[in-house]
Amino acid sequence: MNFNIGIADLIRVSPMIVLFLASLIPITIKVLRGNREQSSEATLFQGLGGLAAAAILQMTVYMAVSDSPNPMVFSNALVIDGVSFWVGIIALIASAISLILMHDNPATNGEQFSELVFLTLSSALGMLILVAAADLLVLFIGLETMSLALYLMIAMSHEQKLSKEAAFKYFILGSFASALFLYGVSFLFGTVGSTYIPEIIQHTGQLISSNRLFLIGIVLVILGFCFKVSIAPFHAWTPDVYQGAPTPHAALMATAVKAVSFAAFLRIITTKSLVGSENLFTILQWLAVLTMILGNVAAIIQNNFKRMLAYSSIAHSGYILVGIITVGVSERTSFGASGVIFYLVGYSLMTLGAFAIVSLFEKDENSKIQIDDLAGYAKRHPVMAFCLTIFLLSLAGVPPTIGFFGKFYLFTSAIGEGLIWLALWGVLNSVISAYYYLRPIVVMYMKEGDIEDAGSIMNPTRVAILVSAVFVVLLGIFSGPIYSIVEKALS
Amino acid sequence: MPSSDLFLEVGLSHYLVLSAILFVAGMAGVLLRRNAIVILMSVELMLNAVNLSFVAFSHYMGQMDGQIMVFFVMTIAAAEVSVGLAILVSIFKRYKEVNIRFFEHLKG
Amino acid sequence: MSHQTLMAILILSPLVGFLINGFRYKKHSAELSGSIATGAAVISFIAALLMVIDLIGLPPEERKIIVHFFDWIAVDRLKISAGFTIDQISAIMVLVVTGVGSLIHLFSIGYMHHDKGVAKYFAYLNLFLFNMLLLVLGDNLLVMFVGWEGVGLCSYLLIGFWFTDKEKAAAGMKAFVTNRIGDAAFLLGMFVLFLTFGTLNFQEINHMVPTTSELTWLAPITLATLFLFIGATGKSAQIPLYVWLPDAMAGPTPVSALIHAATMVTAGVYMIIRLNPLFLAAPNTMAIIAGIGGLTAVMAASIGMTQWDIKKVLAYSTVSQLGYMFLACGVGAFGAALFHLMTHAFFKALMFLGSGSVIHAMHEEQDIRKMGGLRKYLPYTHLTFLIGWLAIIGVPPFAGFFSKDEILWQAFHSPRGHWALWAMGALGAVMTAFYMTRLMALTFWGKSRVPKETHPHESPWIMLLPLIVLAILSAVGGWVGIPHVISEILPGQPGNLLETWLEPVIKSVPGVAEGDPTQEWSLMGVSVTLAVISALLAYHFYVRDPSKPKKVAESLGKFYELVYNKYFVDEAYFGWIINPLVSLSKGIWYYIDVNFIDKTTYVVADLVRGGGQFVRGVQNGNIQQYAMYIGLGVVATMTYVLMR
Amino acid sequence: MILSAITFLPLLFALVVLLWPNTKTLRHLALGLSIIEFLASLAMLAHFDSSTASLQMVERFTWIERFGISYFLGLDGLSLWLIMLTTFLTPIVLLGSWNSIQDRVKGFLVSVFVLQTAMIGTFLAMDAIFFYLFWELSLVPMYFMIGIWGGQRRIYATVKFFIYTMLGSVLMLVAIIYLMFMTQETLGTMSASLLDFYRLKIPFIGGQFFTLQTLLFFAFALAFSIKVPVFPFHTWLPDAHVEAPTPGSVILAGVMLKMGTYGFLRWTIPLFPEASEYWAWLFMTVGVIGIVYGALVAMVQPDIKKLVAYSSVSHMGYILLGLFTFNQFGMTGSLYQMLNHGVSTGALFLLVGMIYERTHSREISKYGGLAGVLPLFTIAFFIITLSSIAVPMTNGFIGEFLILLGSFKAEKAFAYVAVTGVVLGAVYMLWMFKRVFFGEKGELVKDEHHPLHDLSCREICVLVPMVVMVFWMGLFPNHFLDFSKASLDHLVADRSNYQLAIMGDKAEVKAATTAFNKAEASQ
Repeated sequence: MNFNIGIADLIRVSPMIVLFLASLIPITIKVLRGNREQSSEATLFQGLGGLAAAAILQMTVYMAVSDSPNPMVFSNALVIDGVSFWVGIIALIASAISLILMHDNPATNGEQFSELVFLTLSSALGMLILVAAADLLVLFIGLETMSLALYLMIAMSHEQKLSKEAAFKYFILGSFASALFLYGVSFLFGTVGSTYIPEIIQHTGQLISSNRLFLIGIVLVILGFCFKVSIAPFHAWTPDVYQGAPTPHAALMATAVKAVSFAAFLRIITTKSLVGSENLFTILQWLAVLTMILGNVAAIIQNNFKRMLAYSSIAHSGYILVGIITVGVSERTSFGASGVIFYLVGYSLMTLGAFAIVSLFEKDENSKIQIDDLAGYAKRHPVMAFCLTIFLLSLAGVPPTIGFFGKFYLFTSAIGEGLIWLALWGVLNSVISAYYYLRPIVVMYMKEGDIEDAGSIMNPTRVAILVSAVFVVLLGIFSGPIYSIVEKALS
Repeated sequence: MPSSDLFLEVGLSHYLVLSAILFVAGMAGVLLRRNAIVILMSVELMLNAVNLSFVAFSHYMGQMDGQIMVFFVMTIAAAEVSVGLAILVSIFKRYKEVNIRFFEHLKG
Repeated sequence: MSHQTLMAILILSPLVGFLINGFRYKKHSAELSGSIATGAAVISFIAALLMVIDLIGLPPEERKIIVHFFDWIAVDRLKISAGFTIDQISAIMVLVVTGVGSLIHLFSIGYMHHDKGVAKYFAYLNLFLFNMLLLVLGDNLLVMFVGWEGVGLCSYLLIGFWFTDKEKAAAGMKAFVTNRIGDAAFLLGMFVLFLTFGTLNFQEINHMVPTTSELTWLAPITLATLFLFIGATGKSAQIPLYVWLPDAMAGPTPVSALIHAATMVTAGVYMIIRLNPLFLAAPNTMAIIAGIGGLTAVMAASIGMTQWDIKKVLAYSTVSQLGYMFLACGVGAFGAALFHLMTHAFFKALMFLGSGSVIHAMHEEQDIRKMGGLRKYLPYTHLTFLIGWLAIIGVPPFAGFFSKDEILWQAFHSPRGHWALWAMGALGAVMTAFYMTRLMALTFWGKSRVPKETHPHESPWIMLLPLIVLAILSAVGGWVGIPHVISEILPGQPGNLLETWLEPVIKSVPGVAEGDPTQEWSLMGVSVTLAVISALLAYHFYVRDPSKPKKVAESLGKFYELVYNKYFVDEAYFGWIINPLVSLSKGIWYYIDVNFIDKTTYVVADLVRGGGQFVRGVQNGNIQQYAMYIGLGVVATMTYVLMR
Repeated sequence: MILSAITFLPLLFALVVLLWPNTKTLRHLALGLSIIEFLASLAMLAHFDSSTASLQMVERFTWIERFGISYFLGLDGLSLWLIMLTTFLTPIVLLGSWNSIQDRVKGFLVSVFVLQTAMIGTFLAMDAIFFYLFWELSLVPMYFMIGIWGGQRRIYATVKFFIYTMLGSVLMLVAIIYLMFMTQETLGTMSASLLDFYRLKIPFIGGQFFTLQTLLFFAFALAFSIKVPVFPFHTWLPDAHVEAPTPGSVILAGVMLKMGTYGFLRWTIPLFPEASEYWAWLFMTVGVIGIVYGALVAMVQPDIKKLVAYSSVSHMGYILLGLFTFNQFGMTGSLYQMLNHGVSTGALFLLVGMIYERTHSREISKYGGLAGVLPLFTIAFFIITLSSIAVPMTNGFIGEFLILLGSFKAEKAFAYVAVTGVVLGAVYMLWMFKRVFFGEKGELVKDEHHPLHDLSCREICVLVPMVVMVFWMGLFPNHFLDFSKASLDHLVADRSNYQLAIMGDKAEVKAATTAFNKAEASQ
């Protein structure tokens, strides 16, 4: 192997480097100031600046590299392609919005905000590595970087009880799943002789039907991802952690973490790899169906808004898994994959919006937002209520929002590959989901109450919510070109 | 291969079986023990089982990659443990308790 | 004036009257409202008269004025125009409708003088006239149907005119709904006809009717005519749909005279006459029509003998007389049916108006047990009523004699007739004579049973004038259709004018033979004699020996009860049809809608909720449990995948 | 341009209303805007060429190229009057709700306008996904209308409405996507255009349920059946109607239910000719059941509004029956009945709303003798009642007559049962009329502290157009049907291989006319 680390490689990973350096800024300043927090606005700007710089660099690098014959970095450790770019951007935007929420949320803004920014940016760094990883080991490193930062972020909340428990649960189960994942990696390594993903995929077609060890390995790896994206029955941590974690973190987990995990998932499942094992293909379908149903039926009876969103995010994982399966059986990878990516874009936007609204309500670190608490919100804050309505309708898949088009692309590709029954399950589940997505709307608009949200008139969270809402609708209506761009990027 | 070889000659499968036993033991620890610290240790055991399997594969394939991976895994495991312990300490400060049955407030 | 204009005036004049009075619905002036309405009716009558005069000027075979206004419906082959025809049949009808109608309008001015809703009343009356004209003049079945439903509607409005009385409103609704049953059948009849002939135009249908008769029951023409006849039973109050007519007496009396005696109720008969070639082609239907007609004539007459309400008696009499007309239609004597329709319009309108005059005089009292001896208080009313009485019981040479005799003769003589039909007719005639005499006796003759506080007074001239005109018509109206046997012995008689007039448009029953004059004379003699005897008997009962009826009734026992209670038909309808239907509806609402369909959806919802509860139970907060799910998931997946 | 304008003007109006600063003049503004929309639709009517069955005033732009989805609006005789109905009813609804909606007026007006866009778009969209977009979008404003301004059990009703309708439509979405892939197979490129869907030959085997065409047919039919609503999917309707505020009921009954029947007419029947023909008995049966069932249940309702709602079930049963006769009479009658129902039931709901505003009760038993107190109201109610029970010279008669004639021609048995609806319709309406308007004054009517006032000028303005339409449509149906004749002729004659051409598009016109001529010749 030729370990030539050139300047070109460094340029290609410049977003990560910048992100890393930026993550150090606030905490360094804090140290230099004698362990005194600078103003939280300044910290926020530093963090956002880092994310923005990373995003700009990401874009630049992608523009420059996308046409080059060799998009690899660090001798096949990382790859710069459509998935890494798009999902990376999603992750950065989601991180940025979460950062804004953290700034406005009483559970996160305070003593240790600089550390929080550091962790958030580190987590984002992990995400960038994760989506760009072309090697299972690198992938694992990215995964752990992201996760470890998250564990700490959750544990750092000013809320003392539930967040600790959530962090602990997340940590134990996450490590447990990591071990499973890694065990799978070791088998793959043992059978293929490498952890380089393209090589593994190259062997998949042949090994999956002949070598049991390989099969065990690939199943463990896939299930490891299933844990990260909360596919039932590996979902059990999700509701507890989302509920216990401070809302901005929950938002980050539900969107960025999920998006990058799915992106990494996509890397494993590519062209026709699943066809070799009919049973794996079948059981994944059942897992998808189970996830959708479980997420939706459980969401119906929730009263805690965040927990409801957590279950809904499980259900959405089920929908996305349909897309992943489609990719696995499809000859046209880009068709299904772009559906998945597009869905991730849409899903992240609307979920961020919904969590942002929840965050807006939290008056202090111990706030628990029940759905019924929203009564009368539409009268007090018609604009915000309307934004939440848009997010929820989008989550339910009502046109012309991005949620509808996301589902449309996802299910279209599934139907195109003959997975009609999965599509049917998907659409039927979205009907069930409509029921609980309507509930907050009902409460806001149709019940009397005098709730007041905690935010000031024009705080950054509100701006983020408004922007997300506008994009949820606009990206829905003009989804065609974006989908085409994504698809072009992936092919 | 005659069955006596199974005992006489130590091969890849022996290591793999051992690693599997370790892994399952770690899993059992996670599933069954009540003490949070023991659970943490069980997770570490699982990771070590993985390491063993990496090393074994590496050895029998005559490749160094696996050995390097183990370094990575160990590093990450160390980081994980530190994070885990940090969380546990903060939890202990709050609850004065490390029995995991105590942490069931989030449910439903 | 062109026929188009005349026709427009003829038809629209009442509509204009309706609109004018409709917009001044709050006004109380009977004179003004009544003048507008009567004026509208009279204008119609004049226009009709002008047109009929033109019609007479045409050669007999071409006597037809067709006016086409606009295309109403044009879908595929269905081309319905708003077209109107005056021919020999509708000419008679339109004169009766507008003529008698005008008189009744006039009468109403006096009768409704004190009513607060007088403008509304006249508006309805005009609206009725408009619809009746559509019915009569329409040149196709659908336009006729417009009028057909329209008169039903006006009947509904007028029966329920005093709507604050629940009973009256209910009577109106009963009338409409019963009519609707007939109308539904009428619709089906139209469908069959349209699918058979591809048109609904009377002329075209009558031209296209095959000359051979249909013998099977489900053949299209038989089916169509049967449906149309069911429609007719609704409108013309025949068994089994007659029940609304007696209740319809809840309306103001002039309304009963106009709608429920002279015009609307005869619409069924008119429709059959209009389509006579069609009905002739369906002998089975004809037999049913004759049978139902005869039966109704007898049954209604029998009920009429027992009633105490002056209007109810007249109502049953109307039902019975309509039965005669259907009997005539059924035996193929369409001309006789039309003849009787016309004379009946005269004398029954007269009697109703007369009864109105009585009721007016008695301050809204309708029970004949509380009358008697009114002759001296109401001389003119008595006189005119007397003429009506003579006409209806068939005393020559009053109008009823000729028409009824014609029907009875045809029932016996026609190839489609039967002696049993004649017997029914004759029996009906006997009973008619009885109950009419009874009515006369109890109301006008004998001793006064009028309560002291009531002071009967003769009605004003505006009410008497119509009575007198109608009395004259009842007396001489029958002379246009004097049977051959009589006209032969009368010198200088032009013969049966009506028959000649109708000849081109009425098809005769195939195989009709020349009647035997001796037979005809003897039958005539029998029926008249019987009627006179019956009338004398009634006179004896109710004037000479007032205690007798009670004894007779008692001796009849249960049978009298049965007849007095109108054979319990209303009760049967309520008990066997309406109440079960309401219960059924409540049942399906409760059991199917609320408890089955909705419950099913609830079950699904509960299932989903149950699933949610289950997941909630599984999500018990224990980390090890969660790790277990992961482990189990891994093991299960692995097993399944490795199994292949 | 004109179709886009018709479709999206209301959306623009919604924005205007939203940004309008003065709350006092809000209603006037909205009324004016809705009248502008109506005038615009009149201009559309004036431009309409009634001599052709082709799509007119077509606007077509690529929207999502990848899937062949386009922004595709087109007008023909089938949709023309439904759009006119929508634009006609909206000002009336706004005027009718002048006093009844006091709370959150702005939101209400915005809902109305958004809903109008959604409804018009549903009738005009000729692209499946575009159509679906409007179809689903229409749920949202109606959901809010019922949920915010509704009665006691409004939340239950509105959620039921939303979920039921959505359940139906998602299966349609799957079917649409499937059809899109079929176009890819047969035409080479993927397309969601309805015109391309028409070109598909979808395999059909009679007697089997699990054949492609049958399944697709039912996927579409279910969506439309729930919307119509067809027995046994009708139970959302009474709840939605009873709880909805008057304007909501009017729009729901007047236009939204028509979206279902229009769907049958535009999508189900021409797209799946064999399956429609094969399963016609089923839909005629449920149509007939709807007629009788709706009437019977309406008869025993204690609540006026619920009665009217069930009467809708009955009337919609007629429309369904007519659609599946596949002959000129039935289909023309159905199309006409859609308009009739919009006018008469819409007016009934308005009237019920007016009396509700006065007494705050809809219980029939508490009324009685209204005719003596509110003569004008009684007259209006009576005229609309006549229209509802299809008395000749009113609009209802034309539709009902044609439908019954058509069904008699197609299958006599159904006509025999359906004709009982003529009687039952009179029974339930008149019985209600009797109990409410006749008899002694009921407890609500004789309350001396709150004397009831007869119709105000505003209410008269609301009702007069409806009454005029009742008679206009009853006396001169050709004024309306002439516009739709060509389209209906085309649909009936050429149903087994239905193609729709775009006016002015030469190649397509030629293809369609040859097909049409062939059908003419064979007939």
